[in-house]
Amino acid sequence: MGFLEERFEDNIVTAKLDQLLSWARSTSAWYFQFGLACCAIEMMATAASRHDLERIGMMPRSSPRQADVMIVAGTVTLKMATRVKKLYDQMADPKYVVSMGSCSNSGGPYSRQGYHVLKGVDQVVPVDVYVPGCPPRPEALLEGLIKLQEKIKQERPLTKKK
Amino acid sequence: MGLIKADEMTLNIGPQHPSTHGVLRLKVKTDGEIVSEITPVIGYLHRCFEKHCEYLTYEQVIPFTDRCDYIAAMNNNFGYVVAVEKMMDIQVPERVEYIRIIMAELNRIASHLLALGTFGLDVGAYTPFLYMFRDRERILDLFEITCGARLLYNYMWIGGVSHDLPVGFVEATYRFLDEFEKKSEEYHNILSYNKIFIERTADVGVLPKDVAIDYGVTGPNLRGSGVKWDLRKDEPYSIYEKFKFEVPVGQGLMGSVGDSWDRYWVRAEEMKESVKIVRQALDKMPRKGDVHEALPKRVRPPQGSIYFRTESPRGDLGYYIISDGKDKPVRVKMRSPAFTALSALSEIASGWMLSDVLVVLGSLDIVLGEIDR
Amino acid sequence: MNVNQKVSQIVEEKFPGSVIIPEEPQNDFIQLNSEKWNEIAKFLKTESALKFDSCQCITGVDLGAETEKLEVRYNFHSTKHLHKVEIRIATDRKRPSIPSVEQIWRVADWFEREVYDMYGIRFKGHRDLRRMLLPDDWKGWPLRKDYKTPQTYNGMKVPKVRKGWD
Amino acid sequence: MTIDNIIIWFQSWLPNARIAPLYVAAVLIAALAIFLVMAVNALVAVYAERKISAFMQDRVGPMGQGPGLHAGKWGLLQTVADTIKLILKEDIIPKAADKKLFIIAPFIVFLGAFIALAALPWGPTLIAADMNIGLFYILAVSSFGVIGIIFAAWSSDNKWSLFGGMRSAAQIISYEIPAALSLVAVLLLAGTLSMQGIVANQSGTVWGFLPNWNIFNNPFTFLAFFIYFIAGVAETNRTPFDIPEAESELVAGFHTEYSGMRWAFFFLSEYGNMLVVAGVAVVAFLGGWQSPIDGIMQGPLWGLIWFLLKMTVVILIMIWWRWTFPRLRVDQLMNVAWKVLLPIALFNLFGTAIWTLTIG
Repeated sequence: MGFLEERFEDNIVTAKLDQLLSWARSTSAWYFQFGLACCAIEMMATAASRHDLERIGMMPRSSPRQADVMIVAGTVTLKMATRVKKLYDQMADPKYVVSMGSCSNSGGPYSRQGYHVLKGVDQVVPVDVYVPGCPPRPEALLEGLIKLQEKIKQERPLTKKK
Repeated sequence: MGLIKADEMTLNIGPQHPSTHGVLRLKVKTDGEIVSEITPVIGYLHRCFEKHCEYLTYEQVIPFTDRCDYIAAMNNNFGYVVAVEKMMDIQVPERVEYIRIIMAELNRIASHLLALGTFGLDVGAYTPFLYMFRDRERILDLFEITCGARLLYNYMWIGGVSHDLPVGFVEATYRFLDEFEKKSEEYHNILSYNKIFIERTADVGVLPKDVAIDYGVTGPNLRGSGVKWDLRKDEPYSIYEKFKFEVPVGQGLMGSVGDSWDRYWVRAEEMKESVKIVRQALDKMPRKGDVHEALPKRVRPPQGSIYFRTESPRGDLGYYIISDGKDKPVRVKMRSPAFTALSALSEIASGWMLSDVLVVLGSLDIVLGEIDR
Repeated sequence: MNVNQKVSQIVEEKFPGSVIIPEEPQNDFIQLNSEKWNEIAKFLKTESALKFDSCQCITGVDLGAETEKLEVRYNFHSTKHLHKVEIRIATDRKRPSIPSVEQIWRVADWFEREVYDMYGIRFKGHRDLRRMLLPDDWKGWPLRKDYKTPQTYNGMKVPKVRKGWD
Repeated sequence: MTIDNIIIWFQSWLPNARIAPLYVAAVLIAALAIFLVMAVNALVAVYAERKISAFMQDRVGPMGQGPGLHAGKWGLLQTVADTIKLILKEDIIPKAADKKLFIIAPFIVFLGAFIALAALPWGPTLIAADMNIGLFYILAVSSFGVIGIIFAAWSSDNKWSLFGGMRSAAQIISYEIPAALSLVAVLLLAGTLSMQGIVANQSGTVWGFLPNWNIFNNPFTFLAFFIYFIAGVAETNRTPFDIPEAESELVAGFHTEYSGMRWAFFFLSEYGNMLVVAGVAVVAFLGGWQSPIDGIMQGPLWGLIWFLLKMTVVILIMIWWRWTFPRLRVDQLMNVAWKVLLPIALFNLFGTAIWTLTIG
């Protein structure tokens, strides 16, 4: 947590500051390049020229320390699951997770016999937004990310939690 | 170099790293910048493809082949359905054959575009990557109007294809090919003949002919080493014998034969050849015909086994299928070209600098979905 | 006479008793005894009439629990003579073991590791026989027909958690 | 407007005050101004870089789109949002890190760019400190940053960072030499180390029609400009010389472990360094605040405008390079510095000396 968060009583000043802060956070949600499988290609396509994630202020970072959003794009296997957790822990607060695609939502097509597939990344990290699809189209990912931005925008980071 | 021996440092590249093309881990021993030993650790994307196949009917396996090599899904479908058709002795209509070849070659272009783009990214050039993605999107559009999917198509069925070509597909493809030919010159200007790019890739990671064969390296990587071996020419499947095209091989234009630049170059040239094939196929394709004509009522190949390989954008893609006469295969094994290519990495990239290891890795064009399955 | 018949003849001449099922018109493979496999492999690669310099694929097969056999199938190809052959070697299910050809074809290194990973077949003479795709602490051989999916792995649930989706 | 001017101005208001507090106040004012310049530069340059790179790549760049979000028209407020977010982001200090070094490293890097800006002449009278050794001072302090980079790399206790730090040290020290040598050629012409003196020396015309900027003065300084520029880009760690942070090799290089505000300082100083390199290039070779056409559009305000314009052009070229070129390898980088740039720079120096003795 940052040094100012959840320290203040609810009043008009913090309400305004909260708005400013959540605006900034939602506008500049930098994402962590974390492509695992098929969905990674669609994530790259979303960031590339036609769809362009930078339109909504999202910039790729390859170090987890500097990222705000982790897009888990692809199948999380058991061998990988501990690394996903580790990378999530390495990210700085506030951090958000978008689970992209059926595989990371629930195991997807590999849920029946997948002895080595984690059935849902939410078993290891908390997920904010699930984007369904196998793989989700870039439009679907954009929709999911905008939903995440809406969620961030409703937060009141400075005010004390009741 | 090498006179002073310092302590070696073990460095883990990956599983999460910008240029491991997925979730590969390379355990490297470095002496300063020089890498003395590379141990690839794979399996971070092992999704139990072969186990699933034992529980699925033959048709249900097709979507799973898509997900193995997700960059060239059409080619993976192609190899599998042709193998099953061989087992069942199905003759598919001519129009279907043409449609399949058009799709496979378009997907080869798309796959090579992605391979070259990410290779550029490994060398540090960001812009060519986006240019190539831009053009790849246009191929995906063609696939999308045909079967509705952008990346994983499930398009080729045993005995046919899922949808006939939509109205306007042929014209749109012609238009794309015309524009693409101009674009490929642009890539050469921005990347292929860039002095820094040549400095970085020429003479780096040379893969000699005999080593390549010993390691089972196939496809553009083998051709980059100067071996003229292309299954489309040498063991033609489907109707590839009807088309005229060249098989580009590495000539060592910028360095020695079999270096990273040659592998890059072979891919760039292969895209042109694929354009030729698509053009011929569009010209000769029968305009009418039912693509579902030869779909079998039941897919129950006779008892026995088959090993059948096709030329995917990454090389010889083999399927070993064992049938016991029932509707589910006993065993489906995929012999993936990227698997063998990656096994050669430690041989050709040891002794180079850290930056070069990633360049060599990029030039091998691996897809982890296919390696780990 | 096709390639397989030629191969089985040559091999039978050189190593008597090693060919179990020779080439028959209805088959397209040669079943070999595992004993001298390493020498035969070397022979296949170097013999001038054969020259199988490219190992295409090594497939492990479980023929079912009732047969008590695991099988390894090799597909070879010659870039000199452009012919190919499939060789099958069966091994005991309880203590599966087959000589390694890793030092003959380098590509066999990873293929054999993968077969070991999936079926638990030990390749004698392999210099680096470790798990390949699965984690090192994984238990069991997943592609055997009698494999049971574990309930948990390192505290993570393996079977499907959500019901009612299919 | 130098610090001295500010002190004199203060003294006119407070004739009886002691000099020391006035001096401190004046320095603080100047420092604040420079900090503002740096911050604004970073805001604008980051935005420009993102937009320009987007346009080069058939994209649109930040547009401030989103759920009822307004990062301004065309995403003009994008970098503002980034800054606010970074300030209030969690500040992670890894457990294994060398805490003291880890904390001060970003500030040292920042300081390198920051104090170098003090000697840049923004206009005929606008300079924080017009030292008689201005150029020498800038050369000296701008290599200060490398110490911070090595601190950051070492203290992070991360192998990628260490690689980045070692590369950065080798690179910056190597490129200092050709850069300095090509600037010495300018000193031969100007005969002074003072920044204002160098600029003042470039008034008038040469060859009849060209402005008498050092770049046009003679063929040797023309070459020297390119050597300086290449070496300068290398000192700012930007593509094609971005090997210390090479994203596809070293994840994020020396700042892999930094997050939030500390990381923002690295970012700030990268753009500050660009400003310094561009500023020195403009002062030493492109006539500083001199108007391109002799005799018109001169004066303090015009001087500032010309200086900023020239600097913008140089920075744009840097951005253009970054999004066009692949990256060099570390040994090739050294080869370029020691085997190509250094001999040419030495020869150049010799040539300039002869030129000034005979023709000039």
